[in-house]
Amino acid sequence: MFVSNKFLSKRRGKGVGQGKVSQCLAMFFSVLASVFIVAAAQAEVPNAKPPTGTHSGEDVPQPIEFPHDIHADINGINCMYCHTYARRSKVAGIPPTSKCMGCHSIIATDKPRIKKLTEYWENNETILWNKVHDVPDFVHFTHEKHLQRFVFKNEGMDVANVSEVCAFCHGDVKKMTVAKKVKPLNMGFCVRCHEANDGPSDCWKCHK
Amino acid sequence: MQTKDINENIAWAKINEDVLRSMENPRMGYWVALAACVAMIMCAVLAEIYQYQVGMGPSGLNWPHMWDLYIATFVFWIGMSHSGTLLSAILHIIQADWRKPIYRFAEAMTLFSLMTAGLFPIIHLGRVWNMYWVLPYVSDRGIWPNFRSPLVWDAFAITTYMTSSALFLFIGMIPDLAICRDNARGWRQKLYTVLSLGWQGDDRQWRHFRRIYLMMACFLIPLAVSVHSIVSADFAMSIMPGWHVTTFPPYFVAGALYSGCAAIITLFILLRYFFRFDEYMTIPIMEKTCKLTFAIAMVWTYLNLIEFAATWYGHDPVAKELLIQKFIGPHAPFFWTMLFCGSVLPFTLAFEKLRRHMPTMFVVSLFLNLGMWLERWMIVTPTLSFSHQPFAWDIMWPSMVQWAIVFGSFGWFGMLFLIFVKVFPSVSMYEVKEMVFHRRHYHSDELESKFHRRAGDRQSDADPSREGA
Amino acid sequence: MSGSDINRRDFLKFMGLGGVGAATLSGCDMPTTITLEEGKEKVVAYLAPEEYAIPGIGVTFASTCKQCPSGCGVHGRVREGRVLKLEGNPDALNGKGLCQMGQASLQGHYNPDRITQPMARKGGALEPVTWEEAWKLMKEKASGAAQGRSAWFTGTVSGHQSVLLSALNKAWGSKDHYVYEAINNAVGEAVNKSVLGDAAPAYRLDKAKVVLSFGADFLGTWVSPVHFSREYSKFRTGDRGVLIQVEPKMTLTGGNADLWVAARPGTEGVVALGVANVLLSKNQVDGKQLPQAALDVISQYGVDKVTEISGVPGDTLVRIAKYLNERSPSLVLSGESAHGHANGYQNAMAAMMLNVLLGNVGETIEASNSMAFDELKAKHGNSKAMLDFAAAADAGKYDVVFFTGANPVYTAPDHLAMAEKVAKVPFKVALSMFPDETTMAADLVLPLSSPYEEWGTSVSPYQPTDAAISMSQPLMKPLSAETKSLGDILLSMLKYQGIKDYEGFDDYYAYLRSELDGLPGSVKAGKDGDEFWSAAVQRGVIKVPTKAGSLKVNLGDVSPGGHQSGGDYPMHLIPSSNQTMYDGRNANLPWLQEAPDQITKIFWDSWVEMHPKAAAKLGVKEGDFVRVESDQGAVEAQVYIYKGVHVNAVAIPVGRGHEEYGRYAKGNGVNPLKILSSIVDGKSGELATHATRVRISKVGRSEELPRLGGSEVQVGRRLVNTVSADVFKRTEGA
Amino acid sequence: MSLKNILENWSHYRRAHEEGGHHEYEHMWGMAIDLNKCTGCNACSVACYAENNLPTVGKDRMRKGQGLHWLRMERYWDEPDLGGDDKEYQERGGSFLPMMCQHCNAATCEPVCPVAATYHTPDGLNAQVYNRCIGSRYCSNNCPYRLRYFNFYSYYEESWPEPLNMQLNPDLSVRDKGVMEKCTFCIQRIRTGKDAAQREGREVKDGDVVTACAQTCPTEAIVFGDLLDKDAQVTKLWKAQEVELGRAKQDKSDGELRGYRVLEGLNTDPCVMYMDRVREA
Repeated sequence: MFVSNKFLSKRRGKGVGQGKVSQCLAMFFSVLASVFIVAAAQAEVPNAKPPTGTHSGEDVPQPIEFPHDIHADINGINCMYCHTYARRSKVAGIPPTSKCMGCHSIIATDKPRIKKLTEYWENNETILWNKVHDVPDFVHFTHEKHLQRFVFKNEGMDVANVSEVCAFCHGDVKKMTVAKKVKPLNMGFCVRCHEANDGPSDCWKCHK
Repeated sequence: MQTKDINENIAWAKINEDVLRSMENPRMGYWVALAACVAMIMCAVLAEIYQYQVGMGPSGLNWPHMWDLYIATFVFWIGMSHSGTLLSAILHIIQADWRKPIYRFAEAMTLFSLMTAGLFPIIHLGRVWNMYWVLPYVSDRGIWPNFRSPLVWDAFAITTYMTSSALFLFIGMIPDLAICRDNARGWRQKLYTVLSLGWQGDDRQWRHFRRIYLMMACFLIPLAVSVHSIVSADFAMSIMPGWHVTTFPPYFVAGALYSGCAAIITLFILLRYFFRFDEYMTIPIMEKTCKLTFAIAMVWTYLNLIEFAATWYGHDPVAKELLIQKFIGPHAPFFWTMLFCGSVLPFTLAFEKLRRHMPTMFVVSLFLNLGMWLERWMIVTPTLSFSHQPFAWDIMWPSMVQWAIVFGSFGWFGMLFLIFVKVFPSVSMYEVKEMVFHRRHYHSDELESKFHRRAGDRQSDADPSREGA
Repeated sequence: MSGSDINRRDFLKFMGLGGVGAATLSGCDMPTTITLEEGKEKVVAYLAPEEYAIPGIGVTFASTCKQCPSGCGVHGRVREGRVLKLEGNPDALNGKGLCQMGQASLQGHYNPDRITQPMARKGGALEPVTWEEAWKLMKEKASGAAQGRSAWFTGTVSGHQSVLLSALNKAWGSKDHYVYEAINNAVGEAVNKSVLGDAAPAYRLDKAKVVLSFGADFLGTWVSPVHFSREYSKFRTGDRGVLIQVEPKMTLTGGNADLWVAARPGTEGVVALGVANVLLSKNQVDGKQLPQAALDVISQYGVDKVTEISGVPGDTLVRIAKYLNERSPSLVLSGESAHGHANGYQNAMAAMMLNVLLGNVGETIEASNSMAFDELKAKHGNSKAMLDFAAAADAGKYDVVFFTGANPVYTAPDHLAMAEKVAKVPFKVALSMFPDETTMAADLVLPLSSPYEEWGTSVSPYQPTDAAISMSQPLMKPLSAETKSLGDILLSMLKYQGIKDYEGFDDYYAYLRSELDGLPGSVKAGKDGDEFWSAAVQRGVIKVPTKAGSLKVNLGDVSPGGHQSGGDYPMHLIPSSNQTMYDGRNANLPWLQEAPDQITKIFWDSWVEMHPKAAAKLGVKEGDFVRVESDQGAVEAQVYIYKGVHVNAVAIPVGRGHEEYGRYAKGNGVNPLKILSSIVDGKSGELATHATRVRISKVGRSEELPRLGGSEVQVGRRLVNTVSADVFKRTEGA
Repeated sequence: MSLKNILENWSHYRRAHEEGGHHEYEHMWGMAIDLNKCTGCNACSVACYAENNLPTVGKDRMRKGQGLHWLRMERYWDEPDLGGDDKEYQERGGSFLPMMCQHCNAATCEPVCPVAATYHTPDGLNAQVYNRCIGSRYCSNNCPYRLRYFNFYSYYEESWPEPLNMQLNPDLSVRDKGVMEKCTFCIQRIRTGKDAAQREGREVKDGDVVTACAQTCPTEAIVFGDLLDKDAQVTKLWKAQEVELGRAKQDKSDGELRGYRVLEGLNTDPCVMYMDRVREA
C-alpha cells in the first residue's frame, strides 16, 4: 500500500518514472555487458568464448598412470598427435599401443610405467582404460565438428595451441598427470557455449 | 409438508451446538468409512507402484489407446469440482441465500475433487519422475515447456483454480473457525487459533471480509468456466474425430456443473442423514438443488444432441464413422447407459414427489454421476479406437491396474472429505445465522407469501403472523 | 533440477571406443566391452589398428547372406568390431536390396541360443566337450566307418565347401551326399530339364508383359526372391505387365496379382490346359508349336470341363487367355502349390506347355549361362533326398551321417518317422550353429561359426544372366572362440584322412587363397594373387566367364493326371511357406517372429486360413481354434478368415511348431508338415507337400488372434488408391 | 549445482531466444513411395528394426498392441470384395501401404507436446527428443496416422539377451520405458551423410543419405532424398506427380496422376508422397 502509493504519486506528479526505469535498465545491461566482456577477455582462443563452470575432478584409477604433464607440457606434444581420431571422428580415441611403442621402444624404457606398457605390448594385450570424460548415452557429441569450428576453420588460431581448445571441456590437461574431469559436461555447460559461440540450438544436433 | 428453506425460529446457540457436535466424537461408522477409504487408496497405491516400476504396460494402454481411464477420470473429477464454485460464487452474487447451509461442503468437494483430479495427469505420465518439466522454471539448460500445448494450459489452469478455491473456502470459513476456536480445547484450539487469523468479529474485519469474499466470488466464476474450457481444449484442440468439436468448451462446462450438482445431492443426503442436519439441509433446499440439476441436465442433453446432429450432417466422414461406432460399436452399451443416465434419468428430478424422497434422490444422484463418468470415458476412448487410420483401429478394455487407480481415487476423495467434516464445520454457522436473521426480519415473509400465492394457496392472505406485524 | 540427470539405464548407448584385440583381419575385432554403470565404461586402446579403422565411424565389408539358398551378396556395416547392419551388395548378382530374411540373418549371427562349444552324447544327454574330445570321438566312430557306410545330409552347398565335401566323400568311398531343401523347385527343375534340357533357365520377368504363375511365389520364397523382386520392379514400370496368379492360397505374389485365381489344389495343370484350349479354340494362336499328342489332350479340356474340375469360372479362363493373347511376350511359371501333388510333374509340364504354345521359350525363358567351374556350382536341394535318406537310414546303410544346414527331423512328415530313422544311425554328427531338432538328435555336435564370422565362397543356385562366385569374409571376430567354420572342419577332416593335397594348408583361409590364386587368368583379369584377392574380397563377388547355353523344346505328356477324392477328409491342406519363417529356419530370429506375415499380418504364432464360406459352414469365427486332422495326425491353431484361400482348402504356414531350436522358436505355433500324408509326385519322386487331405473340426476354444492391424478395409478413406493400368500407361508408360 | 550455474551465468539466460517465425530450411528430407512397385514384402520394416534398435516385444504384448514398429506394412483388402457376396475371392490381391512417420510440415503432434520434446528441425524433420519426453502420449493421440509408438515397458533386457545386444546401433539411443518414439528418417544416417559431405568440403548430394528402408527395398519402391535439391530423384518424382509441399489439396493439371499424400485433407502437409497402386481394370 505504502510503496505503491508513493510510486503512483511520483509517476503522476513528475512523469520521471520512466526515466528512472530506463536508467535502471541501462545499468543492468551495462553490468551484463561487462560480464560478457570479462568472460570474453578470459578466452585465449580467437573467435571463441569458452563455457564457464567447473567440476571438482576426482582421480580416476588407470592401468598405467599416464603423465599428461610430461607429454603435453614438458615435451610439448600436440594433443592431436596421440588423440589422433579427434579431428575426423566423433571420438578422440585413445592412442593405439603401437603409437606409444613408437617412442617408448627407445625412450625411457627403464621407467616402471614404460615397463608395464612394454609388457602389455609384448603380451599382445590391449589396455583397458577407464573412461574419464563421458557424456550420457542419449547425447551425440562429435569431436570433429568442435575441432573444425575452433581450430582448423578458426581464423587466427594456431593448431599448435590446440590444447587451449581442448581445455574448454577437458580442463588444463597439461597440468595433470592422469586426466580428471574438471568440467561438468552437462547440458547447461554445453548450452552456454553454444549460445556464446552461436552453435546450433537444434535439439537433434546433440540428442539422439 | 416442509416449505420453508429454514426454520426462522431456530436458536443461534442451537446452530452452533448442532454444527460443532457434528465435528466431535466420530462414531464407529466413521472409522469404518475412513478405513474403507484408506483401503481403497492402498489398492491404487499398489497399482501405481507396480506401474511406476514396470512402465505403463500393465495399465493395458496400447497403440492406439494412449489415453484411457486416467484421462477420463481426470476430466470427471475436474468436472465435479465445478459445482462448489457455482453454488458458492454464483449464488452468492445473485444473493440466493438458500445456498448458505450447503455451500461449505460443496466448496470442500471442489477442493478435494481438484486434488484428486490433479493426480491423474501425473499418474498417467510415462515418466512420472520428470513431471515438473511441464512447469516453467529457470534452469541452466535454458529450455521451457511448450506453451502451445493444452496440457501446459491445464497445469496452469488447475493449479490456479485449486489455489483460488482453497482460498475461497478458507476465507469463507474464518468466522466459523473463530467460533470453533472459542469452543475448542487442546490441539483443536491451537489449530483454530492459527487458522482463524485473529478473527474478533468487529466491524472493520467484517467489512474487509465481505469485500474480499465478494471479490473472490467474482474472480472465481470466470476462472471456473475457463478451467473446464481449457480441459476441453485437450480434446478440442486436437485433430481427432470426436475430439475436434467446436461445442466442447460449453459442453464440458455443462457436464462439469451437472456432475458437480449430482455429487452435491449425494453428499447433501449423506450429511443430512449422518450428521442429522435436517434443520439446515432442508427438503426445500434439496428441491432447489434438484431443479438446478435438472436445468443443467437439459442443457447438457441439448449440447449432446447438437454434437450428434453437427457430426451427422457435417462433412467429416471420419467423425461420422466414429459416431456410428459409438452408437452400435463395441462401446455402445456404455454409450447408451451414459445417455440414459445423463438425459433420461434426470426427469425423475422433475417430479416433486420423487425430489422429496431422499433414498430415491440418493440413488438417482449416484446414477447421474455414473452417467457423467461414462460420458468422459466415451469421449476419450472411442475416438482412439476408431480414428483416421483404419489399420490402427482397435478395441481395448482397461486392465485391473487402471481400475484400481480409478477406484482408489474415490477412496482418496472420500478420505479427504471424511477428514474435513470432522475437522472443519461442514455447515456455515455464521451464514446460517445470517439466513435465519434475514428470513426472520426482512423478506422471508414476503418470499413465503409469494411462494404460497404462486402455488395457489389462498390461505396465505390470511397468515396470522403477517397481520400481527 | 538438471534435465540431464536421467537414470543411466534410461538410455543405453554403447559408446564404444575401439575394440579389444589386434585388428589383423579385415574389420575383425572383439566387440566393445559393454557395461551399463556410469563411469565404469572402459575405453579400449587398439594394439595396432588398420588405417581405416576409426572409432566412431563405420566401415563396410562385403560378404554373402546364407539365410536362404539364393545367396545374395551383402554389405555389412562394422563399427568398433561389431557388425551392426546388413545391406544388399550393389556389385553382387542380386544387387542392391535385401529381403527381410537377409536383414534378420544378423540375429542368427548374434543369436543367444547359438551353440558355443562341441557337445557329445553321454548317457542319453548332450554334454559339452572340448574340441580334442570331439576329434577323438570322430576318430573312433567316424573314421572307422567302412567304405561307403557314411553319408552327408546337407542343405544347398556350393563353392569350395562343396569341393571339400566331395573330396571327403571320395576319400571315404561314399557317394552319398543328400542335398535337401524343404522349399525347392525340384519338380520344376525336372520338367525344365526334360523339356528344355536346362534345369534352371533364366526367367526374364523384366521382358515379359504377362506373367501367368501357377503357385510360383517368386516375390516370397520361390528360387530367388530378391532377384525376382528387382525384376518385378522392371516388369511393373513402363509398359506395365500383367500378373496373373493361379493358386489355392494367396501368397505374397498373389497379393500383388492383377488377377488372383483360386483353383482347386492340384488342378493347376487342368487350368493351364483350359487356357490353352481357349487360346487354340478361338484360333488366337496356332498350335503348330505343340506336338499332336499335346493338342489332343488340350482338346479334351474344354472350358466347361475345366470349370468343373478346377472350380475356375469359364470367363476367368477366357480373361486369362485374352491377356496372354493380347500381350506378348508372356511367361508362365509354376511353383510350390502346383508341384506339391501326386500329379505335380504334370502340372508343371502343363505350365511349360503354355510357354511352348505361346512361344516364350527363347523369349522370356532363356538358356542360363553355364558357369565355367562345374565343381563350384551349387548342388540344388530337393525333398526326394530326404525320402531316399530315410529309406537308406531305415535299412541301416550307414554307420556315420553328417548333418549340416538342414533340419530333416523338423521338416519331415510324421509318416516318415524321421527321428526314429535317424536314431538308427549309430553315429550322427551335426555341424550346426543352433540347437535345432536334428542337432539335438545327434551324437556329436560341432559348433559352426556364423556366415559372418568365416571365410568362404559360394555360388548362387540361380544365376540367370551372369555367373559369379560370391565371397564370404568375416565381418567380425567370432563371438565364441570355440566355433569353427564348416570349411575349417572339412579341411581338418581331410587332413586327418591323410589326403596329401590338403596337408599344406593351415586353415580354410589359406586353402581358399591358394585356390583363388589358381583361378585362370581370364577370371583374374591380369591381377596378381594378392591384388586379385583383395579386389575379390572388396567387391564380394568374382565374376566368372560363362558358357552360353541353348534350349531345346521337347514337350512331354501334358495329360493332367487323376484327382483322388478326399473321402473322409474333404478339405485340402496347404502348408504354405512365407518369407518370415521360410522352412522353419528363421523361427529363432525374433525380428522375423515379430514381423507380421505379409498377407494375414499374424505374428509369433501359427494360424489356419479359411474361406468365409468354409468358416460359416463350420461355424467358426476369427480367432477360434480348429483342429486340422489328416490321416497322419492333427494340429490345432486359430482361424483367420479371408477370401484369399480356396473354399475347399485350409492353409497353415510352415516354419513354426519347433520342439527345439532355442527360446524364440520353441513351443511356438504348430508344424503342418508333420501331418502330411505319404504321397509323392509320381514322376519326380518329390514329396507331395500340397496333396494332403484333411478334415476340420471346432475345438471350442477362442482367443484374440495375434494379428497386427484393425480394419481390413480402408472404410472409404483414400489411403491406398487404385488406378487402372490404362491410366498408368497413359501417364507413365514407356 | 545447477542453481550455482544459473547464478554464475545469469547473463546467458537473459539472452533472447532466436527469432521465431519463418526460417529457411537447410534441407527438406522427403520420400516418394511407389505403391505400384511395393510388394508388401516387409523387408523395410525388418531393416528398420535392425537400424533403429527396435525391441521385439513378444507375442502377448504385440497382440495387446504394445509393440513398436516404426515402419509398419499395412495391408487392406479391396472394399467391394469384402462384405458383398459379389465375388468369392480377393481377385485383385491386397493393397500394401508402408507407413512410417510422415514428417508433416504442419505436424499435429508438435504443438501438443507439453515439454516440446517433439519439434521441427531445420532439416524439415519431425524430431522426437527421447530424453526430454515425459510420456504424456498426447502426440500419439493427435497423430492421425497413428505412427508414434510408446515404450510401455523396459525392453532392454528381454529384447536383447546377450549377445543380441551387440547388434545395437551405437548411433542412437535405446529407449527405455515411458518414452514415445517414432521413425526419424534415420537421423543417424542423415548426420553421417552430412558429416561426410562436410569433411569432403561439399554440399550433400542425392544418394549421400539413404534410409534403411529405402536402401533395403528390393523393388526400389521407396525413394528418399532432399526435396530442396532440384536434382534429387525424389524431387523429380514429386514434380512429375505434381505434388507440392504446403498444399492441402493437390491441384493437378492431369487428373490421372498418381501422386498423393495420405490423409491430405487434414492439412498436415506430410513429406512422404505415395503413388497409387495400379491394377488391371
